[in-house]
Amino acid sequence: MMANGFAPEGPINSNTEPEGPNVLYSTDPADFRYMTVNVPCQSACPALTNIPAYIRALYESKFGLSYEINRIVNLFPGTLGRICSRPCELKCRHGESELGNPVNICHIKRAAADFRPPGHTYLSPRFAPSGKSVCIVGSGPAGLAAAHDLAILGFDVTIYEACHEPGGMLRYGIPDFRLPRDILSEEIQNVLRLGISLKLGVNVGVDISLETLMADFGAVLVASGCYESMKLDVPGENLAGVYPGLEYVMDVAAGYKESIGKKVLVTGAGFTAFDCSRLALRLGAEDVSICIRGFEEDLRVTHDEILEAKREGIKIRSLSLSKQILGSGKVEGIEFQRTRPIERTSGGRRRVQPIEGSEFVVEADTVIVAIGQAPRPLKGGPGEKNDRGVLLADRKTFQSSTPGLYVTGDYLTGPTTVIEAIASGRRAAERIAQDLTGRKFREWAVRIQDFRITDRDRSWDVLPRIEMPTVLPVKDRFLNEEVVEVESGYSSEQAHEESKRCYLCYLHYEIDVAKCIYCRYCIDNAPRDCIKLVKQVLLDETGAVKELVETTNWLDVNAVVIDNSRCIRCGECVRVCPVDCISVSKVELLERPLVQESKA
Amino acid sequence: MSVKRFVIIGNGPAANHAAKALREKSSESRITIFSKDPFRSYSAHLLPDFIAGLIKEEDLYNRSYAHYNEMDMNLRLGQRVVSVDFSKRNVILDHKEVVQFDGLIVATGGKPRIPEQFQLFQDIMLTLKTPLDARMWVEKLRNVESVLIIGGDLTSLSLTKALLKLDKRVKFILNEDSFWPVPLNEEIYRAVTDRLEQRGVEIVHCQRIRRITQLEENLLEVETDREILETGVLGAFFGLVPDVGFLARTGLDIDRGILVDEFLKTRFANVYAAGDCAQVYHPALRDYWVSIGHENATALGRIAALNLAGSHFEVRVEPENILEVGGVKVNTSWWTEF
Amino acid sequence: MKTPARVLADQVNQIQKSGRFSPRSASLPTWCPGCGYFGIHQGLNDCISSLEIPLTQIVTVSGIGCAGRYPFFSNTYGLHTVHGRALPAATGVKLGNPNLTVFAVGGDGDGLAIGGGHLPHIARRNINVNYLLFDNSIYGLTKGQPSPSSPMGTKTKASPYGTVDKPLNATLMALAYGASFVARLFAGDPKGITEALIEGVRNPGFSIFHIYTTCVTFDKNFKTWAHLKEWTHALPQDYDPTDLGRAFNEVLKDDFSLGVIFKRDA
Amino acid sequence: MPEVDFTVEVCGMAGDGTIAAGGLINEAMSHGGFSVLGFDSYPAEIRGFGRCVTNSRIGSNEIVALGEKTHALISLNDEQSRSRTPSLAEHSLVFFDSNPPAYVPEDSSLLSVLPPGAQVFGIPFGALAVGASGASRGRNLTALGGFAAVTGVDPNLFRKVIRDKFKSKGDRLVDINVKSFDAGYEYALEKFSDRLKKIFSKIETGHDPQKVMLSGNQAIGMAAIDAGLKLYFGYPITPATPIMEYLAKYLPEHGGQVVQMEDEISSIGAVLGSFYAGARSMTATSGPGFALMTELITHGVMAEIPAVILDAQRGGPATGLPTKTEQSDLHAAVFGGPGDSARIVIAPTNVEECYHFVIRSFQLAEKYQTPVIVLTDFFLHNRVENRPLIRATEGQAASWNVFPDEAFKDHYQRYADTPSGISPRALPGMQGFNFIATGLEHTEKGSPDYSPENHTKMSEKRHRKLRYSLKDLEKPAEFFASDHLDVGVIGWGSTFGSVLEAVEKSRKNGFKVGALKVTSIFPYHSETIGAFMAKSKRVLVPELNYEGQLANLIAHLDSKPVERLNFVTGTPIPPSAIQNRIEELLEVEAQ
Repeated sequence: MMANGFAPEGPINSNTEPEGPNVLYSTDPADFRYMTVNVPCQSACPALTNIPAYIRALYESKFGLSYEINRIVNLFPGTLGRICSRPCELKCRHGESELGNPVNICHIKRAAADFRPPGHTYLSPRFAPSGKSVCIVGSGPAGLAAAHDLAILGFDVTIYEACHEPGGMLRYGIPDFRLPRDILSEEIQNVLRLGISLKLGVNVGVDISLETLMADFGAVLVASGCYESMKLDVPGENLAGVYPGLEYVMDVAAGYKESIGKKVLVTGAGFTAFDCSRLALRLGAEDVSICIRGFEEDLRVTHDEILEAKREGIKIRSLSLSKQILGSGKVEGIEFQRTRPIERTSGGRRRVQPIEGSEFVVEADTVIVAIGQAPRPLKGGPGEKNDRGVLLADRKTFQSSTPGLYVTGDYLTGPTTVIEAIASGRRAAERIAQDLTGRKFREWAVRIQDFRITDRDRSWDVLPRIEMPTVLPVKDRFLNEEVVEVESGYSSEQAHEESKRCYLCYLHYEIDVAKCIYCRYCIDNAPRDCIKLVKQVLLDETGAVKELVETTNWLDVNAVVIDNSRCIRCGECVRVCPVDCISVSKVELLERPLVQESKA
Repeated sequence: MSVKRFVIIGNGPAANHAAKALREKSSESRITIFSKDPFRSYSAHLLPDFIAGLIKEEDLYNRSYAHYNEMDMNLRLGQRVVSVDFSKRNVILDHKEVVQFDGLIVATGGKPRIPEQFQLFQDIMLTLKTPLDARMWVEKLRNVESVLIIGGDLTSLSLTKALLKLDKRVKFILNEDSFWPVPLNEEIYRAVTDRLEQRGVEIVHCQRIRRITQLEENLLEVETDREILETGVLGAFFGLVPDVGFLARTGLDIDRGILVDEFLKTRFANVYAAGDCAQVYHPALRDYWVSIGHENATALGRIAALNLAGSHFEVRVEPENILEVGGVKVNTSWWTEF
Repeated sequence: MKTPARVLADQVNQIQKSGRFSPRSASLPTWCPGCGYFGIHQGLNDCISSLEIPLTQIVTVSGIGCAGRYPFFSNTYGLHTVHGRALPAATGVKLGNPNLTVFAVGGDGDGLAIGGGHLPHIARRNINVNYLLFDNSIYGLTKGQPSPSSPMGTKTKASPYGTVDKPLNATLMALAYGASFVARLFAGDPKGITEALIEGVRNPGFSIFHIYTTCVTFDKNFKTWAHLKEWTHALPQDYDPTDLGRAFNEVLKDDFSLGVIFKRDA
Repeated sequence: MPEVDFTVEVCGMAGDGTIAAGGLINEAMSHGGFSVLGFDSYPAEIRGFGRCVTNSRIGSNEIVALGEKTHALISLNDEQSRSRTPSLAEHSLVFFDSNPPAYVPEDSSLLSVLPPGAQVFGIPFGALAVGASGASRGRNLTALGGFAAVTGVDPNLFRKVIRDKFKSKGDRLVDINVKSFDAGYEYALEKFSDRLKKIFSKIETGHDPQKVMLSGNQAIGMAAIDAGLKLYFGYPITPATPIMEYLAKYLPEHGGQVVQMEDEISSIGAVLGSFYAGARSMTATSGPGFALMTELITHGVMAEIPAVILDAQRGGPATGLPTKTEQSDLHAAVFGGPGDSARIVIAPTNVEECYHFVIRSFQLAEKYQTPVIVLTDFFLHNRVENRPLIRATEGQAASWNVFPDEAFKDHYQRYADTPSGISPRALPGMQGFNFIATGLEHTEKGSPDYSPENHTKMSEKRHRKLRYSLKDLEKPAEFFASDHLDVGVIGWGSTFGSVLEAVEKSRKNGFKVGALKVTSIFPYHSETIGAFMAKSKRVLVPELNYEGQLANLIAHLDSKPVERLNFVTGTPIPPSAIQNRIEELLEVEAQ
């Protein structure tokens, strides 16, 4: 079982420090709440990647460790370091108001992958074989993530994949100029090496029935993603020259499409629309526009993506709602209607309303409809389905109405991001393992450890964010000989510089109010209003700090308290405290293995 | 009643007329005007005259500091607003000052547009929007003889007039952004090129520009899909875009400009936008329009202010007033000025 | 989290309820952030709170200097006199109304230099005044000149080649002057200050509290927080504070042992 | 060549490095060849709770008074700097930290109170300093960098003075401070490339090697050393402490010694003792300390022991305004203390005179055997000027001791009544001239004697001696002399610079105005002053006190009433205030 070179048992935590008496694991809801508020990047990550830890590892030039800390939860650091939607960066404390710009968390991840030494130091512990088997339908991010976890939890895993290569949307839905295939293949291989068997070219429901699988395996997990392109539902959608977005990208990826018209209109506001547009340019289109109902601000892609697309010459036509696709036989253009924004939905999505009598026409010879995807219906088989024939399941337990049949990933939730799919896959795996064995294998806990002051230098706080270098001038991206990855990656020096910017929010600073003499030396030396004169500390229902009630009235000052949600972990307060009443601890949210209780 | 605090962002014609109207309507209120530029309100249409040496820089400015003191307005020049918090009702300045408001008028006007594909070269291209830009042109023109203009908009045409007066050699690369905001069509293209050529301007025909390289301080090399050109200075004239980047993700509706209703009101109570940064839907155009020009701006500024002060004036603009250059006929009317 | 938020919230609540800070005035002390005087302030406040002396029955008397500001930060009766003259004024207050608890405070400049002549006499008379001598070995308010307790060689702008005078040892002086209660303390140990004060206030005669403290602004070399923390330590376990001879010996051999050095048997 | 008359202020909280920054501006501009007059004010409070302001007026022509309008304000603390905006000139340049550690409400922002024409230069002082040196402490230097770039000061001037200032603290500190400066310089040069003012770069100035940049404090210290001072006794007090600090550093090199005493009482006592023994010594203090000394000063009057006391006046009474300037100790200096105890009081009007008057004070004290009080003030001490300073030779500073003739040996009368009132004074160690100095009224021999005749006689003798000293005291100097004046302005001390500028401007406006500078306060030249008053239709005495202390002293010299202009603002009198008053008086006269 250990033949493939994995360490038999490794520490699950990401620390280089040994476990010792000063280490504590907590499952107190207040501590989880603390992590959510105070380590905002980690809690913004659907997979809960321990971001400060991997950035710190990279700072220490431990590229391999940095990579593995990522890999524990997000499995494909080299891939996600390129194409992740980066919800963490939106929450990075360095991006708060006066502090500058977020740390380039994503690209540091890529640097860890780029510069790690060959070989693997596998950090997750493996569990003894359970003798049970699971079948997974689909080898996309959710399926692979579930397979990975089930394998290390001791299950025999078999994946059925309809395509000829594994990876699902990663391989077929993302163009190679954003994600080189060799990197993807290597990272998929690292998952499969756990002893997972992969059956390619098998279309479940067509080549083999779900019932058969249900009979052969202890459990079946459907993770077949969203491959059904959504339709505009307007006249003319069947004209020649009108393509569904996802199919277009997949066809190009598979090498079926080699040319396109000159004037291309793409409708849609997500990554697929952008991928289609940029692919169109690479296939020879001269004039490409992305048409959206709302504004640029509502686009569901990263800022970099918009910038690069515009650099390549793509235009964005806002406030334009497609009414019909025009043409006789072949597409000739789209008739749009102007829209007007109305109140946002409660979920924050912009809503628009067409304006009466505002129709206008834009000419085109190609139209790509990239407005989203949906799961494909399953033909026959067990389990409750919706009216389209899509298998239904509980979003929390992943269970369908048929015992032993589970659903995860985008198939369950509708289109999301890669990182969400991975998280979903892992959670489903945990659930299946629990259902099959009746035991819990791992639990999330807050690991608390006394810590020394860090070596962060104050001057690091004002380092500018290093943006991802891209291939410029733009024309160099269109050299025909080979695919050019547009983002060229950090140098190791750049990555190291950028890693200095992380505040290391996993450090917790605290004043012992019983020892404090209220001299305010810490406040005097604080870099911002992170230490407060406090009248009262209000708690939320979990018992975590909800609010520090500040006061300027000296008579009301009951305590001097460090607001960890404002703290940038510069360490100045610890250095100056006259009575040594400030302590530092390292707090990390991570999964730890649960040892099975022996019945003595 | 407590004193109202009005904040106006911008110091162009719309902003200044808004301020004036606000003061007329409420003598007690506190009016603060923020301008990111360090200079006073100026007449943009005179910039080419200044470059041509016909007027002095001082003549560009159309309001004295004393004026603001008399009107009891707090004019804050060179202070950039970087964000607005509409829930807390304050504006946040670049230097991290936070200023509360009861009413807000955004009148930031436009800024020169540089299409993304040219942004790499923007440091070596000159634009013309402010007196500072004009000073740079004056400085540059002392040492160069030839000027290449890419794009071509109304400003570039009046600049060309000034350049010809200064005996400079002028080349034009016209593209579809020429005559912004008018879409280019064959007819206009021909009329314009004929006229330009008559005046001794050389028209360069090409599809796209591949590369721009600075060879020496006053020598640039421009590679098009057809040829390689040399020029002393390069002007980029792709029209203006509303200067509203700082309002991104504040909750305002921003497309090209700030979307407002026919009363110039934004989504938020007591927040208005006026002038070149506002975008209003016009039924006859089947499109939103962004106002341009001094006349429009002053009128819009005034309407926004009066509405903020409690009135209910609707913006009524005839299509031909918006696009004065909309048809060939109108087009030649301004063209004859050249 | 070292301290769960619940514990922190409780602690803060308890502080609020305890009235621990009632001896504070409403004015935020003007001492530099980080000043040792905050530790002394904390110690004295805790003493007043725990002895439950009515605040109106307390007079705090001072001279000039950073410590001279003390009465302004104390919610007691206060008397801010001129430079060096705190002890005579305190004598007057105590003799005028023997029911009052009198605290005199002053720095090493005020108490050992300009007012140094007063110390022997108040000790000799054994007036029931509690004198807190804030000894940071520097003139803070005049921005950093050497004080009578600066060690030889102290370099300041006023002594660029180092001082050549021997420093005064206030504890030893107090013993020599016959003070009936002598304690040596450290501003970084507010608890120790409180304990000694409680004992000293109960002493029916003159009590002197010689408190080592810092000037974070003007002393970067000698009585810094780091040094004082390293140097100071408790008196030997078998120490007997009623033995004057032993007290002299202890003070002569060790400059940094802290606690009640001497108290005269009743 | 265009003329420059440019005033720059640096304002911050104590601890921001405000004073250091102002000092560097003065030094740099002085090296650039400009005439500089600078003035700092800082709080008496402990670090961290008060406003510090330095004001530097920089000119291509000689500067005699502080500037009234500020052309550039460098704000190291915006909340404090708000108070500086009323004095901003039109189009003033304002430098401020554009990236403070926290958000700032409008009510405490500097920019919200600037006049509309102010030109703002936002520079992230702190962040640049942190970037350059890892600490935000260098933000004052970053600010200077920005100032230099925008106003066109050669950065090498600043780099030089920064190196000079920090070189004693080691290369590392020099390096990080120059780096902080450069960070600000380069940032501003790039960021404000289109708004650079080149105010100073257009001016060609030659550095006059005789010009030295001196504060009043330094001039006094230098004078004391050049006078061969043996002992300095002192006690820290604002604003006189820097004299002690200066001498503590430099006096030992010249064989002298500084002794920091336990108080002013002991200080003046020691001064008297060492003069008694024949060594030149002095003390410097300010109002409160001076008051403590008065008893011993009168002891010096009575015992006829020389002493040099420098009284750096600050706002009073009592502790008063420790860091504010005032001219309100004149009465105390002349009359303070028990008994008829008049003594010599002289008052310099600028830094150069500080030097010369201190040297002269030793000679007067020695010759007339009485304490000599040099009356200066906070403004004079803390201001810096760069002027040619010709140091006194040994001969010029020589002792004026009047020793007894050998003929009197063995029957020496220490307090012999002579026509001048000067009794030759012996020194301990001189054989055959033993005497006892006492503060009790005494006979010519020195024996206590309280008889009415003796007290009358000796009182008269001591005052005769003082009258006689007038011949060695500088006469009032008339400026723009003329036989007839519409307004004659009499000024003294640090105020005289403002008087001179005001009179000059008034004359440019076509008015017939003159100025009289009085430096000998007591005894004073009543004839010269009286004549000036007589020929002036109106007499104006501007003073920084409430009571009009000089006016009170001289008002009786002419029959017409003396007009007074009194300020107790704690700040120097603006020339325009004097000019306005002059022109008001002229209007009244014209009606």
